[in-house]
Amino acid sequence: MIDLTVQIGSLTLKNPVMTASGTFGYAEEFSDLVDLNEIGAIVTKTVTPKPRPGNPPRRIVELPCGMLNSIGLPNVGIDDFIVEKIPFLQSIDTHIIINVAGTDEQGFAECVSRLEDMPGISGYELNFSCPNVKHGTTFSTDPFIAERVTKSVRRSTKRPVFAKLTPNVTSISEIGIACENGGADAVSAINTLIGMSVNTKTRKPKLATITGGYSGPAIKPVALAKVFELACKLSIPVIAIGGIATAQDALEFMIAGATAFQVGTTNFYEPDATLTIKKDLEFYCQENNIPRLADLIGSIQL
Amino acid sequence: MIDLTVQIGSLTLKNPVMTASGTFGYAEEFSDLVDLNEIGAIVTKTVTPKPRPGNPPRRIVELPCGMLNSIGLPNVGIDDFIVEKIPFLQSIDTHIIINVAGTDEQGFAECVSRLEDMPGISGYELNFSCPNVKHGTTFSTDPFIAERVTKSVRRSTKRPVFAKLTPNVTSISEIGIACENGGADAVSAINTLIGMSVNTKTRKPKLATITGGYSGPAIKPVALAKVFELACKLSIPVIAIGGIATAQDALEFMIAGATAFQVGTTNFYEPDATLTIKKDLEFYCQENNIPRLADLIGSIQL
Amino acid sequence: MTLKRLCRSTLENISHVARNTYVLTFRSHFLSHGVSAGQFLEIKVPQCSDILWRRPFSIHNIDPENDLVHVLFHAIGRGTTVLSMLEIGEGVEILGPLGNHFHYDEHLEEAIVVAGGLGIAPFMLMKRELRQRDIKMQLFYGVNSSDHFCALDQFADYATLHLSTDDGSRGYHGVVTDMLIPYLENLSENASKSLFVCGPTPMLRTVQTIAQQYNIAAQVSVETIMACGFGACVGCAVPMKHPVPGKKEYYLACKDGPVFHMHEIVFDD
Amino acid sequence: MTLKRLCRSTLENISHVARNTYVLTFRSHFLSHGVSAGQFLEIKVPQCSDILWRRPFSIHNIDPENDLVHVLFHAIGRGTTVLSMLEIGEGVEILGPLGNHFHYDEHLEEAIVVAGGLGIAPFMLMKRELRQRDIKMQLFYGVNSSDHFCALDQFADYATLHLSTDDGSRGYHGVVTDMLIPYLENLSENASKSLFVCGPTPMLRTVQTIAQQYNIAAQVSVETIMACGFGACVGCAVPMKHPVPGKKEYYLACKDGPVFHMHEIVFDD
Ligand SMILES: Cc1cc2nc3c(=O)[nH]c(=O)nc-3n(C[C@H](O)[C@H](O)[C@H](O)COP(=O)(O)OP(=O)(O)OC[C@H]3O[C@@H](n4cnc5c(N)ncnc54)[C@H](O)[C@@H]3O)c2cc1C
Ligand SMILES: Cc1cc2nc3c(=O)[nH]c(=O)nc-3n(C[C@H](O)[C@H](O)[C@H](O)COP(=O)(O)OP(=O)(O)OC[C@H]3O[C@@H](n4cnc5c(N)ncnc54)[C@H](O)[C@@H]3O)c2cc1C
Ligand SMILES: Cc1cc2nc3c(=O)[nH]c(=O)nc-3n(C[C@H](O)[C@H](O)[C@H](O)COP(=O)(O)O)c2cc1C
Ligand SMILES: Cc1cc2nc3c(=O)[nH]c(=O)nc-3n(C[C@H](O)[C@H](O)[C@H](O)COP(=O)(O)O)c2cc1C
Ligand code: FES
Ligand code: FES
Repeated sequence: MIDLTVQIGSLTLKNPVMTASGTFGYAEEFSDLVDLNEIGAIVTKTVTPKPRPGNPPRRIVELPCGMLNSIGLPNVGIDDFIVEKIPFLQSIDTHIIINVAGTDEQGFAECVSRLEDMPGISGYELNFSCPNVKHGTTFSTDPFIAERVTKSVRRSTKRPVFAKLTPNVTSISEIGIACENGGADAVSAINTLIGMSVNTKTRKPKLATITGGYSGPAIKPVALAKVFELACKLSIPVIAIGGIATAQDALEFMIAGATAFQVGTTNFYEPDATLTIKKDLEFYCQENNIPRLADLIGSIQL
Repeated sequence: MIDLTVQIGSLTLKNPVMTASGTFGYAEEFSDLVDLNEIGAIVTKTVTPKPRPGNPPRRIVELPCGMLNSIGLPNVGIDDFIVEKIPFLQSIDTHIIINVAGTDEQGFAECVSRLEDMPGISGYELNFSCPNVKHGTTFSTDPFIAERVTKSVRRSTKRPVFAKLTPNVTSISEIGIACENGGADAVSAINTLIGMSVNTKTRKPKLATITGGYSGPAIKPVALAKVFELACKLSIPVIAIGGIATAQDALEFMIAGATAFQVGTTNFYEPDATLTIKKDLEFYCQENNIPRLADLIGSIQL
Repeated sequence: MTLKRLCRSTLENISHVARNTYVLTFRSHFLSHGVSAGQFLEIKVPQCSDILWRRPFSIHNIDPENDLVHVLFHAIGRGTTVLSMLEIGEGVEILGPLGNHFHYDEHLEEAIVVAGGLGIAPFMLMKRELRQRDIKMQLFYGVNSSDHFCALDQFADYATLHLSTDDGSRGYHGVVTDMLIPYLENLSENASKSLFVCGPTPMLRTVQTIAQQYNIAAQVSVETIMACGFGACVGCAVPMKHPVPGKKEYYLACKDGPVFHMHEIVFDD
Repeated sequence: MTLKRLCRSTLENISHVARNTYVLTFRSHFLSHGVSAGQFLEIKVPQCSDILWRRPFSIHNIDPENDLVHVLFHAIGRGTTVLSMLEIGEGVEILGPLGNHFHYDEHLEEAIVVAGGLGIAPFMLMKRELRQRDIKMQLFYGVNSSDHFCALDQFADYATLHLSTDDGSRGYHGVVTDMLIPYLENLSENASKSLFVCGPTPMLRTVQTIAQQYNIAAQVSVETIMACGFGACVGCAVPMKHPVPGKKEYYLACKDGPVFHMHEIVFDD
């Protein structure tokens, strides 16, 4: 039997396969396609203190090997979230990570505080980096703010806290270190790159918001460089995100230093990708006589 | 007759099609495939004050829709460059832009001063951003240094100076504004994104330098967002670079605000891409009754 | 509603039925049973690893006796062109059934179907359902030119056809909605009749106005760009006619739709 | 040297000649004239827009009378697999001829060719050249197992064959270089003889040692990853045996090569 477990702070994941926030809904959308209990951890779509309708269409653009989105964090707000989404999530036998965001320091802490007494939640991911909302990225482009928000969330919860970072900065590790100092148990990287596409017929931006978030296989090389940088500079675990579509992709990230990883855009067109990747990781370990997948973490030969 | 000319500072280009530094050699490599005189402007591979052997192999990695490189600016140095490369370049009937780099402020100015008296050179592009050499990016991640270097080059030449920017920063327009303040006649954007790839069999990075520069169609959406940002914030022209493979790609950039554009990675696998794009731009203008291509610049409908 | 599934199947047939238009047939017991008109499938474009998203197509028809499913599509871009060149026996990967479907009011006696171009796709399955329920079918069907008409014979065996072409090459010379007005004008009683609409946005907008004007119920199947087709990406937003500002302003075409009541939604460009 | 050109041609033939190995034949007057053994072509992988780079292949043989060019290749990855499935009549886009070629010293009387696996590719054209010049050809040719041998009959009509397989299924049981040593050992006079080598890196490294030991001239055709094939990307660096440190430490495989004198270069992993 291959041991696929990985450890993120106090959490033991049965395997390193997680879902990326905003690409797996609230898990229910996938329940008839995937045995949710088999996933290492499920990260839910960002919830905010107040409801948000999201951005006007057009919200998504397909590109070769990638896509743009400007969804704009639509969600029912923390109150309705607790009533409408939490019960189903609690019924899943795996770690549930609630991804939260606020427009200010209080916003993040407020969401976390409201959830703190609910059972069946394993931790929080702080969306410091959604590029589709006004001021959405200041939390993760300014290390002081990132540290302050992390600290304030840290004080509001006993559960593990992951800070999710944007790649659209000069030094991602500077922000990562700030989050580590603020008490984050792990960092998740990367959120989407800022991208744009123009309709040459109408001469309009394809997205209603002009620019949006670029994701998918096309961003994998960038994500890998960022994850490697973080793994070199931080002492807390790094959760890799960015263009992961296959077990081979996931292995690249784990070898480069990621403790776990999240499947994002791939869920849209291969809705069972999480479990395919899990199975293929197991095969890989079997074929290569690796009894413990976690031994691969950071095993890069320089 | 369609008017394809564009104006960059004091330079009139017969068309906006340029070649990206490091992807078109010293033009000679393409002379049997392309009528060099038809290209709007040729930008040569980076030359440095001293010769450089470049990085050890493996220097290039193919990826879906893109590639990584860690060439490391190999070149014969400015002295031999003048003897070996300039004469052929002078024989081409189009604008020749010499891309230069130094490891410090003096380095840039030195290259430019040595070339200033040579006829047949239309201007200089300052490679502030090559991510494959030590300290290669400090020039374009720090606005103060970027401004200082631009100023010192500005004092060394009467010819137009373009500052070539890296996308690997939090705010590319901050650096662009610094270059504008330093006296740059235009900015070129973008250079490569930092990327990485891992061989999961050997567990080694595929590139000898671990990380390298990511280029090709995969980076186009990122480049477009950066060019748009620069065009909004700067008053000097923006020269677009990043994943341009077709006339449609080029049009997206011009509509978003680029005055001219450079074809990079595409030259490797479609060596006549520059002229195909030029021809297709002409067709496009004909079909859409656009007498002056330059009227499209910044014509985006917001 | 039926649960969705990922189905691997092989191509049974592909036929060129009109200009640039194909019917793709594959075998699937699951997808040929318990699906309804208006529901759609997401089909993977094979061979092209740079095309990420599956392509959404209405279920055109089913043949439950033979476990067959038919999709009618237009080769319009790269993905559909690749699909049009598939060969019999090749593998196809399908996700479905997805979305909601057209509803027939228990008092419904006549379905007035308005189809523009490829908007005809869902209505063959609807014909099957209407026949089973003994509901009359009036088919208003407009295309650019006569070589775009699909499956007229198959419709004609049950529906009354009202055809139009933009270029006048067959039927009424003009847009399909021009024919609809006089028809509604002469209707004595609207309560037992309902519009079922699918087609390009300008047509939908016109039908929306007409339906309101003649006070007739109308259901519309909308097409938006879709990354997933099952509510995961939240990309297929359709503006609500009566939003709750700051809270809920959009439906999801793939989950709340693709079928909506005409008066619930706004047609953006 | 001939100027390179971008050629559009159509596939005349594709044949499966050994395990996973194909000969692709296309028509081109330009490329079937004035090219030499060791030169290569860059062929575009059709249909796959996510595969950017062309694929480099040695010119395997030419048939100038019929304007034909042959390429021998192994379906090893995605690009070559797509090429192996091309059908006669399909378009191929080729850039070439590229690179330098093998040189025959004017005193050369015997070419001792050492080929490992697909390293055999350039030597069919060499056979043609040697025959024209009346130079003898000794062919040392090793593969994994006998089903990998290509074109033995065609070589046998001119060359003396020395075959080996790793698994002993035909010829000498072991690596090809094992056979080379006794042959060189028994050579009386080396000046009129020369080694011509192509194959996997470990084999090249061994031949390099042997050539030095037996003091025999050797030319080698190397394969590196290539983005362009004509000196534009500077990606195909090959370390020089005698670098000018800090100034010139690498050759370019595509421009300075692919043929080098054995003693000029270092074989990295
Ligand atoms: C619920 C639903 C049902 C549909 N049913 C059918 C059907 O039965 N038959 C049929 O031929 N088509 C149908 N479509 C449209 C079909 O999905 C698109 O034509 C197809 O995705 C285009 O793929 P492509 O790769 O060929 O085009 P692309 O190269 O991706 O695009 C070509 C053009 O089509 C537009 N387009 C792309 N995707 C969509 C989309 N999802 N909806 C509308 N326009 C799009 C693009 O904006 C572009 O202008 C349906 C769409 C939806 C959402
Ligand atoms: C000058 C030259 C001449 C060549 N001549 C021939 C020939 O006559 N016949 C033949 O079968 N092959 C030849 N090759 C190798 C051939 O180019 C590669 O096998 C081919 O590019 C692989 O493409 P792919 O998409 O199938 O593989 P990929 O999926 O790209 O890669 C599969 C494997 O092949 C390796 N590979 C990829 N490109 C190259 C390359 N350029 N050189 C060496 N290894 C590579 C990769 O590292 C990987 O391990 C030659 C290469 C060069 C540089
Ligand atoms: C449509 C879409 C919606 C997303 N929504 C969120 C979100 O609500 N919260 C968040 O933290 N990240 C969100 N993301 C970012 C992803 O979680 C992930 O970080 C990013 O897409 C990169 O991974 P990928 O390339 O695997 O998709 C979203 C991404 C996409 C494509
Ligand atoms: C192999 C390679 C070598 C490059 N060398 C240089 C260089 O010497 N100087 C420079 O300023 N940019 C260099 N670049 C960057 C390109 O000029 C260009 O900015 C970048 O590749 C993005 O454009 P593209 O996507 O069209 O290739 C190089 C890029 C590649 C791929
Ligand atoms: S298409 Fe993804 S939510 Fe509707
Ligand atoms: S392959 Fe590009 S320089 Fe040799």
